[in-house]
Amino acid sequence: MNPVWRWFHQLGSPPYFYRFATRWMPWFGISALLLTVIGMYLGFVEAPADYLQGDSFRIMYIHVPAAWMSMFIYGVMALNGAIALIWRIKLSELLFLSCAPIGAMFTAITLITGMFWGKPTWGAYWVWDARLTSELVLLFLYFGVIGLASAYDDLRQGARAAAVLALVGVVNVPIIHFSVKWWNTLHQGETVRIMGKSSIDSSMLWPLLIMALATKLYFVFALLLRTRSALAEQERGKQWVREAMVEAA
Amino acid sequence: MLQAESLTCLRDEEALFAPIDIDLPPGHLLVLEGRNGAGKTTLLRALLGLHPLTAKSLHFRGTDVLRERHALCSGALWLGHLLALKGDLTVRENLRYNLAIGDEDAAEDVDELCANLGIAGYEDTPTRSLSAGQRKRAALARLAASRRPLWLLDEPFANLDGPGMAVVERLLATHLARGGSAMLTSHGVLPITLPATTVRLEHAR
Amino acid sequence: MLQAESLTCLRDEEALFAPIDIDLPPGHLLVLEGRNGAGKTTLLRALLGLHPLTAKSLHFRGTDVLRERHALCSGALWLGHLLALKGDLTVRENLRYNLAIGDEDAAEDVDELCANLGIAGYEDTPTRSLSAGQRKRAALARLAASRRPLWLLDEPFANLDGPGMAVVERLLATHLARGGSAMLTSHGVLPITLPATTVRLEHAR
Amino acid sequence: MTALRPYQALLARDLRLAFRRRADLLLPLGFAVLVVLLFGIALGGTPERLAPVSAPVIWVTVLLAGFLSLDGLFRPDVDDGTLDQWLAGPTSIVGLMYAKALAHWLLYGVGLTLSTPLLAMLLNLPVDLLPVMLAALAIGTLGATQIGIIAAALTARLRRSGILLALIVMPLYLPLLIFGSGAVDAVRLGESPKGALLLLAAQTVLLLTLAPPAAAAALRIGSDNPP
Amino acid sequence: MTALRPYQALLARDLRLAFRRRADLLLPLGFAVLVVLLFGIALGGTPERLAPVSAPVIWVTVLLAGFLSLDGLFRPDVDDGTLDQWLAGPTSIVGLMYAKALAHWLLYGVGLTLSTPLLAMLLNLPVDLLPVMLAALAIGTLGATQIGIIAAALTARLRRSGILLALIVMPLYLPLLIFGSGAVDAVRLGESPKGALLLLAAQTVLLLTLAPPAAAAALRIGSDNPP
Ligand code: HEM
Ligand SMILES: Nc1ncnc2c1ncn2[C@@H]1O[C@H](COP(=O)(O)OP(=O)(O)OP(=O)(O)O)[C@@H](O)[C@H]1O
Ligand SMILES: Nc1ncnc2c1ncn2[C@@H]1O[C@H](COP(=O)(O)OP(=O)(O)OP(=O)(O)O)[C@@H](O)[C@H]1O
Ligand SMILES: [Mg+2]
Ligand SMILES: [Mg+2]
Repeated sequence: MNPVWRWFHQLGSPPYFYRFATRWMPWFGISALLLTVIGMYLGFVEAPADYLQGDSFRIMYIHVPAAWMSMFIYGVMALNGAIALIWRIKLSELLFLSCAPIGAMFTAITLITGMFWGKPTWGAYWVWDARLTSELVLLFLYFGVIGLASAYDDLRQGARAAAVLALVGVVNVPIIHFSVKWWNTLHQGETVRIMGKSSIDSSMLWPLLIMALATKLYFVFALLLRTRSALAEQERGKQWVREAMVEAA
Repeated sequence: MLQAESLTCLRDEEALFAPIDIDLPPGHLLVLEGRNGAGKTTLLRALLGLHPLTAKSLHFRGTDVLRERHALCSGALWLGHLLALKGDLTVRENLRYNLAIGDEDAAEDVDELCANLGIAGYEDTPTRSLSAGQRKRAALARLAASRRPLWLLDEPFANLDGPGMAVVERLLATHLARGGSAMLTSHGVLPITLPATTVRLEHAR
Repeated sequence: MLQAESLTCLRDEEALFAPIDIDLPPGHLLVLEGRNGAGKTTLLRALLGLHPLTAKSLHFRGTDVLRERHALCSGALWLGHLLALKGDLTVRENLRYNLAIGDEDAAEDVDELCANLGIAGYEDTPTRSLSAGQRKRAALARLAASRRPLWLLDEPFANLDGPGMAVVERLLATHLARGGSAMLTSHGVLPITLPATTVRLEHAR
Repeated sequence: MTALRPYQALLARDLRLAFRRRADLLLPLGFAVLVVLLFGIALGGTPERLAPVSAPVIWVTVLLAGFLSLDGLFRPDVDDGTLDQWLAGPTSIVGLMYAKALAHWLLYGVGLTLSTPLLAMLLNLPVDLLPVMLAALAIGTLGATQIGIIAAALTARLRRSGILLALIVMPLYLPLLIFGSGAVDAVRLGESPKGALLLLAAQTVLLLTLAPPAAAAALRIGSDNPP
Repeated sequence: MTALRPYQALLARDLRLAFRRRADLLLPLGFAVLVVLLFGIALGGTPERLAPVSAPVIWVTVLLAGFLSLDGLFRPDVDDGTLDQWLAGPTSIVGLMYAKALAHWLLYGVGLTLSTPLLAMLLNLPVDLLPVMLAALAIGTLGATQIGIIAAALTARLRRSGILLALIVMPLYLPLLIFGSGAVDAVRLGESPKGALLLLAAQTVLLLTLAPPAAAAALRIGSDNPP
């Protein structure tokens, strides 16, 4: 077997994943924290004030990375959902379930920071513009996934039911991203580009990219943390969990 | 018809009863026994893929059911605690629908089926307005039309009166004579005289 | 306890069965017989006012039930085909609620009731996750706590296994010995040995 | 207070059934936010366009969310034989109806009223209208519960009654809606909302005395016991 | 066409069950009229105030009326054991889902679309907007049925799922609503509704291919048979 595949197969086994998560979790956590501190400092102290918006633009350093994460996590969640549905891998079910609350949190942060940013720029906390609405829909999709999963008595059945919903909801993600292009909206158009030139000054761009990396690392940290404890909870009767507990104590 | 080795059902990942072996040749009747909550209903459902089960081997007419979970679904007719009758529809409409959805012989005469089951005259009554025993008979009428080789019947005698039980016995006898097999659950003394093998479900430990 | 003359039930304004006479003194057991659809269930419901009935006279402990329809409701405990259990609540919660709403003795110990009925260990299981027979036992646990003089039981033995039937028999025996009476419907051979009068419901014409 | 024991038991059971699935308690709020969202987007969404219709939209949303819970009020009790047991038992059905109504209002009326500030924000309702809105909703939902309990009792034995239920309930909701939005409108126009609120309260009191007995009578229909 | 026999039988059964209570067929219309009336009254009722919001109100009303019917889509089949028989039988569940969806659309989508002129009249919708409204609704309700069938399948085995159902359905309805009212708005602004209608149709086609298999997979959850 190809070594990459073998690694994936190993990772799918609960004891291996548990050990993997225990070993790597702290690293992700610590580097996320460090990068956040650096990004915050650069963004909130070093970067120059915007000539139009003054200091309120600094909300961007939270708003934009959170917005990216809200969509990214949905993608990761849907992918795990698909794996859980097709191959019925227990670990993917747990990963899927662990994604939802983290994603919901980033979505909520996006909405809240956006609302506080909207008051000075648009004069209202909320407008029914396409991007804002589709982001709110994303929050409800996360809630739907969490609600549906917890409505089932059986954890695994709940996970699979929620996975169907998550997959159906995937269409919303491109809608969020392209909404500024498809409809003329109040919301900012595409500013940061991976290909081509970004329409933002690099002194403002760097802290943003650092924060984006920090949130990614935090996501991996939170995902490992949640999945690890869910795994221990689900397999609590098993031999390897007892061994791991003894080891930890 | 149905062979199983070390078969047991799982609830919350635990075996529900001590593993059993089943060997049910064509033309034979198997009775599942066990106290309330032993797992009889769960076993029938598990065979049809409605519950998880484990077994060393499980074969239905030569097909490995553990590999092809669907094999039993088209070869077995199952009647559970719930009768799957629509109260708003008449006996005739319910039967027609049940035969069509189960892909049974379309030519069957519903009046004859009802007469067989002793509910002649109720063909055009909504099943909501039937007594418990009459409703059971309406559900059992599917058996008389079925050409599927294996019958899985969960407490087929519950709610039936004496003549009703005799009707079910007659249906079973015809089915077995045709080379079909049946597996049924029942409590106490079996109210029929057909020869049968008994399998008892015992506590897992 | 219960006396009736020329009693019959009405469905669509027609008598369901030939009028019967009932004389059920305290301490006695009465078994209602009749084919499927004879009207047994309807009769029990009609006594409680859930269906129309006619009778020359109908008395419960001296009260004329035809005048005071409500008299039987506080003196009789009825268990029908439907068990009135909430699947989302545990056996304990269901029982507590049932005792309170029926204004039965509040002091009863639920654990003891469950042990009596052979479902010890399931007190804190939601009734949704019980087997058919276990659910029946949970419903029957009300009997063990009840101080009402008349029991009306519709097929109390359905779905129960041998030991379960024995439990019901014991409950009935205690109840009768205390001067209570009971009326029950059943099919085929009665699986108990208590002495009983039988009333058979026959076609109205 | 042993005389109250059966009614307490029913109240406790209904609350317990609701709390058994904790998520359900937040769901009416979720529904309300969603309907508001549908309207927000459908109406085009600029604050100027939304503000004048926000109070009525909130009222309709709250009534709809409460309405959706009605189907579950008696249907499960009919299906599992609980209702027959009530009718065949010694306990007063009117008393049971009061317990049912109280449980329903506690679960839906109170919860929805408390969630109004959020809905108001989403719809750009002027902040000074919020207090009168809250007062009107607290009274109005109590009345709406009573209407609901009659309608649910009338349709309890019918299959698929969802829309019939709507047909019965909506016209009865109208007076509540009129005085309820009336009170808010009054404040917007700088008048006193007292008159409208008093009329709303009077209706609710009337409903409180009439509805549970009416619901009890409705449940008895189809059974032979006189009410 | 014996291969289609099971699916025809299910379609016929669902239609027959609906027609058994003829009044039920008129009830969605009754509900829609009532919601429109509630809004009419809550919004104050002058034609000038109503006309601009009439199209969105009609859309929301139609979606709500369809939504209310979803709880009855699989619940009865779960309760009486019909669903278990499907899962234990030889017939393709995906095929059964197509039959279910078709029956639901015929009963609700078509009926509600045909009743739109009445709703439009009540809300003073400009007459020249009616044709595009009808076209958009006919397409949109077909899509909405598909969304509904997934959500109903996901919640079929849950108790008291009403509001969870709403939480699942409403966000998925939004794109339909956006393009649906978008088409009407386009005509009002003198533009061509073609783009919006095409996007609406594209969504519906996508849903038609995805939803029945997704619903079948959802129903299989809890059973051990792979989808
Ligand atoms: C509640 C209100 C808001 C919500 C829900 C929201 C949502 C989002 C989302 C989902 C994204 C990511 C889009 C993507 O990458 O495809 C985003 C990006 C962004 N948002 Fe907001 N936003 C809100 C308010 C605001 C406000 C008021 C501003 C400032 C005027 C703003 C400025 C930005 C910027 C500059 C980006 C980065 C755009 C890019 O590079 O693609 N947002 N927002
Ligand atoms: N809801 C109803 N509406 C109309 N007729 C009914 C209804 N329920 C039962 N019947 C009819 O009334 C008659 C008596 O029914 P009942 O349920 O009392 O019979 P039973 O003696 O209890 O039968 P079983 O042994 O099958 O339980 C039957 O012929 C039945 O068809
Ligand atoms: N839905 C469920 N969820 C969890 N556990 C269940 C569920 N249904 C049944 N059980 C449990 O599984 C066991 C077996 O139940 P099953 O219904 O198979 O018993 P049975 O042999 O058919 O009993 P009976 O004779 O009472 O019908 C029981 O102990 C029961 O408590
Ligand atoms: Mg069983
Ligand atoms: Mg009966």
